[in-house]
Amino acid sequence: MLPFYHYIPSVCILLCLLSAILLAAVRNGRAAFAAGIGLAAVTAVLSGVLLFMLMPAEESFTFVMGHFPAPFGNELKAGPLQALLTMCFSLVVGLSLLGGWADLKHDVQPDKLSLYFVMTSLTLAALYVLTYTNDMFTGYVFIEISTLSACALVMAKDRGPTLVATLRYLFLSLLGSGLFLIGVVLLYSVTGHLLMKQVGQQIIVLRSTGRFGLQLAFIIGLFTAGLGVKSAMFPFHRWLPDAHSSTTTASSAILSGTVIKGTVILLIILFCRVFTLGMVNALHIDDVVFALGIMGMIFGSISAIRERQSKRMLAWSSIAQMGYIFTGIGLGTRAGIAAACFHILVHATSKSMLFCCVGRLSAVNGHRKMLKEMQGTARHDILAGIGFTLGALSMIGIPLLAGFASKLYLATSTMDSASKTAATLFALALSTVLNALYYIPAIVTVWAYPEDALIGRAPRDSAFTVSAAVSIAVVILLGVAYAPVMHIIEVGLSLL
Amino acid sequence: MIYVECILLVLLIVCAIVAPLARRGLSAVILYMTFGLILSVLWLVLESPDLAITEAALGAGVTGILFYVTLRKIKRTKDD
Amino acid sequence: MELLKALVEHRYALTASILFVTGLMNLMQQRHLVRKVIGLNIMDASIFLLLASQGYVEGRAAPVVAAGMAEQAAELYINPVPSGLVLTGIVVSVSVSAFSLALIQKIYREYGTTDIKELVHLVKRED
Amino acid sequence: MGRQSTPRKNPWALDPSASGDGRKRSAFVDWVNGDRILHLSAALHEPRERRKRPILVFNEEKMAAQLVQFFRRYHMATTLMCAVLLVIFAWVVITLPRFGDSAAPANNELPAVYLTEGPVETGADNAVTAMIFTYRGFDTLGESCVLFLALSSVMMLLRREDGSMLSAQERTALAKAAAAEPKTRNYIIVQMSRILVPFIFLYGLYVLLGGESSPGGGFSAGAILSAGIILYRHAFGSEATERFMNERVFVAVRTVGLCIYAVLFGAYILLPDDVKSHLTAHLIMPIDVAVGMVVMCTMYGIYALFIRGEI
Repeated sequence: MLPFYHYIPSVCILLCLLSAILLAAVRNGRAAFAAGIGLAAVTAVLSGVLLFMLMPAEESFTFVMGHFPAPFGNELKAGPLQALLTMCFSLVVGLSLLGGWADLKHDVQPDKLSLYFVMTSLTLAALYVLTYTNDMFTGYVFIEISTLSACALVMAKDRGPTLVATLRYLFLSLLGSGLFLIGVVLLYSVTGHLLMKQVGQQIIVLRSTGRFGLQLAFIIGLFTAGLGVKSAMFPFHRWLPDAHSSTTTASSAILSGTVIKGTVILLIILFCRVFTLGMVNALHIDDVVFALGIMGMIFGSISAIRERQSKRMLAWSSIAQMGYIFTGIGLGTRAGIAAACFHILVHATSKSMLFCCVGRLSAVNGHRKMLKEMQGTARHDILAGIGFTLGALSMIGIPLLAGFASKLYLATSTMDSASKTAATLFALALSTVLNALYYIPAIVTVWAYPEDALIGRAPRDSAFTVSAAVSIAVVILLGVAYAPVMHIIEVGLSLL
Repeated sequence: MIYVECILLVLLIVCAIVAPLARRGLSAVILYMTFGLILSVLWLVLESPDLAITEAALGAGVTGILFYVTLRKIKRTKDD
Repeated sequence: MELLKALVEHRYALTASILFVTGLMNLMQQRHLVRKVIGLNIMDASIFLLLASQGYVEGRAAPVVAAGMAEQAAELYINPVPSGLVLTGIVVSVSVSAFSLALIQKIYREYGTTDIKELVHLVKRED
Repeated sequence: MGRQSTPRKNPWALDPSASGDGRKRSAFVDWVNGDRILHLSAALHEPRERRKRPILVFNEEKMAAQLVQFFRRYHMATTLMCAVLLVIFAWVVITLPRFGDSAAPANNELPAVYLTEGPVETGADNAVTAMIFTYRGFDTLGESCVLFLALSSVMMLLRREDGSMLSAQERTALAKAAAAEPKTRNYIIVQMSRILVPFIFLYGLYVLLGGESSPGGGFSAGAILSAGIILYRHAFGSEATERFMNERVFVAVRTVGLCIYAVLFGAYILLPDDVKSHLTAHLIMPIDVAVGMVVMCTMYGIYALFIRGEI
């Protein structure tokens, strides 16, 4: 008999799938909302328990999905890092739903509201599987689930531009998953396995004999490009601003906060568990990722500066923040990847909070989108204003907030790789200035006195209040108590 | 046998190239269904009857119907 | 001659690569959305062809084990793994095309066109 | 840098004249001059003249030209990219193991175990069915969820609300469609369907139930059954179909099918090992039937939603 916490990952995944199946038969939107929040809360608590059980012994385990062990059946692999990430994802999904609930009622047709929560449950399931899976092909299937459910989340707001944005997102994502699938197929035909551990062992054998070198290089390229498309890596980022900004608040928060992270985590796991960092370094894939990350960082910020629409500005900022994560991965060292993982947590919490707060602020002024139309809105919802301010300051990297710690870690982790130190530090400094250039005016705008009386003031929104309060607490907590979190990440990475 | 295979493969490529280029939407769909059927014969050649049945029913059949219905819903097309 | 032999030996995989690029070209260059989806399906089918051809072994039969043959089954039947994976893949690709076709219908209802150029234009104007 | 190029234009300048001149500026300079913080003066209770913002005129011709330019460049770039990809891909593929080679890396102990032990352990002679439902059952659960997800999202897109919410245009289109429906019932189709539909259902059931021991299984059987229902509906109309396939039946079959699958699979992975080995031998048939139900419902449901926006 296994200890009870070995069952937690699979139970969470099954819970998400089952609740999605049952929610489709529910007609009442409010009940579905309660169920969606409940699911996020339960999975977050379960992941927390898992983290609590794994951390003292610094343990990781594999769980056999069914009766047949390793090379024959599916497997999950869980460790502290995965538990931490999934806990963060559940939390972010729950908080985004709470924070966007008022907008959801406004944007989604009432009889389709329960289907929306089907999509969030499946998104959560896909995120869990992408984090825990130890099998490449399962990864592919759940990448498709995350694509389709993310597209459904985008098009929940039933308007023309949103639909076109969804279509572009869909086609590009499908291209990405197609590239990933070719990678899996070639890897299978070269190694004869689908489970990551066995594939990794075969790759070591292949590298020692020197067979299939071309194929392996091509495969890593395909994985990087395929997963890069799905997580808005620099040259493939064009779908993101439209898709993330034209939809309803909760969708924007979930997509920016979690969905684009799921594939990055899969990429990190592939790099560490299957190909090993030494091989990635030898093939110079990390240099490519590094360059693209830096370019994304700067280009995203510059585009955000030019943007006049509030949510689109945040979406461009997401591209810049993904640039940080890819830069961390591109350093090609364990310290760099740890910094990237920390930034995943930071960005997930801060950006979802920012989106929720912007949704609330624009709701205060009659759902207007432009930044200049949000003048003075913070004075009507102080908590949303504080949340927006703190989120923005965290993205800039002010001490005591989450973003500062991740920038600090990114900067210190460059010391190991001498050739990239200067470039990283320069890019970090530049992008901090650029971030400040668009976030600070936005903060000033929302706190300034309104020029005209605001249109249609939204009623009190207690769900949002709860969400914003918790998010603020999390962001400050991450910024103050970053050392233990980083410790968990480092332990988790060594056990990956 | 190898010649049959090669002919089928060439036909497959021809269908794939011609299908999206066909001027009428309907012929594009029919060519796509032909593509699916050739593929399902190829699955038989590759000794995978499960795939052949599934491809014929799902890949060629149901997808073809869905394409056809969509085309009927989209009456005015640029190149029709 | 060597090259020709290599080409024939890898006929399935080569066809798959040509089909993949064809599908990709269509996905990226066609202006009509339904044709884009056809290109997408061709792309997926090419990957499945590549995968299934990896599992075939010359002179072996389909993996339905006859009674009493289980002992020497490994030498009699082809590799069932790719077939299973392709089965999964086909179903996924059908679902995906159903979704994209529904989206195209909805877009047509909204804008009255399925031409990507016109759509980009119309959306820009709306902004 | 841009900031230095416009000296003495402090972005937080409170001097209204600083922003009042009609010179043309780039968006950045505009921004630095306070375009996006235009409200600070108001914040300090200092009334100022409202500045004239450059109105963004939608210039149709210019944008069309830009688009044409973009598409031309895009065409060239993608063609080039595809050509490069083709060369690399072909090269990679040619150096793979030969087609039909029994010594290829893919033919290792994995298929050997599936083939020799599969029939004993799972009770299914068809190694593919055995593999997808037990050994790699999690993938297949995910696959059924993809189907369910596709159906749900098509529903989200195309399901009509009550007639009251429809626009006049849509209502006339629907009325037209309803009027057109009897016309499609032509004699040949009706007579052919009378003969064909029973056989299609029979064959679908055969493929469904024979999935353990012969080629086929839930996925193909579900597709065949749904094709039968689609043909029936095409020939005899939606009222006749609704006698056995209306929305309530549809939701029930889909939910029950998926739940059976998820619960069985949950039991299969969560129960202790000694129960598992008993369960494995009896798992395939119920899961196969559940998958058949799900696929049938999904495919028919998507068709019905495509045709009429309801089930």
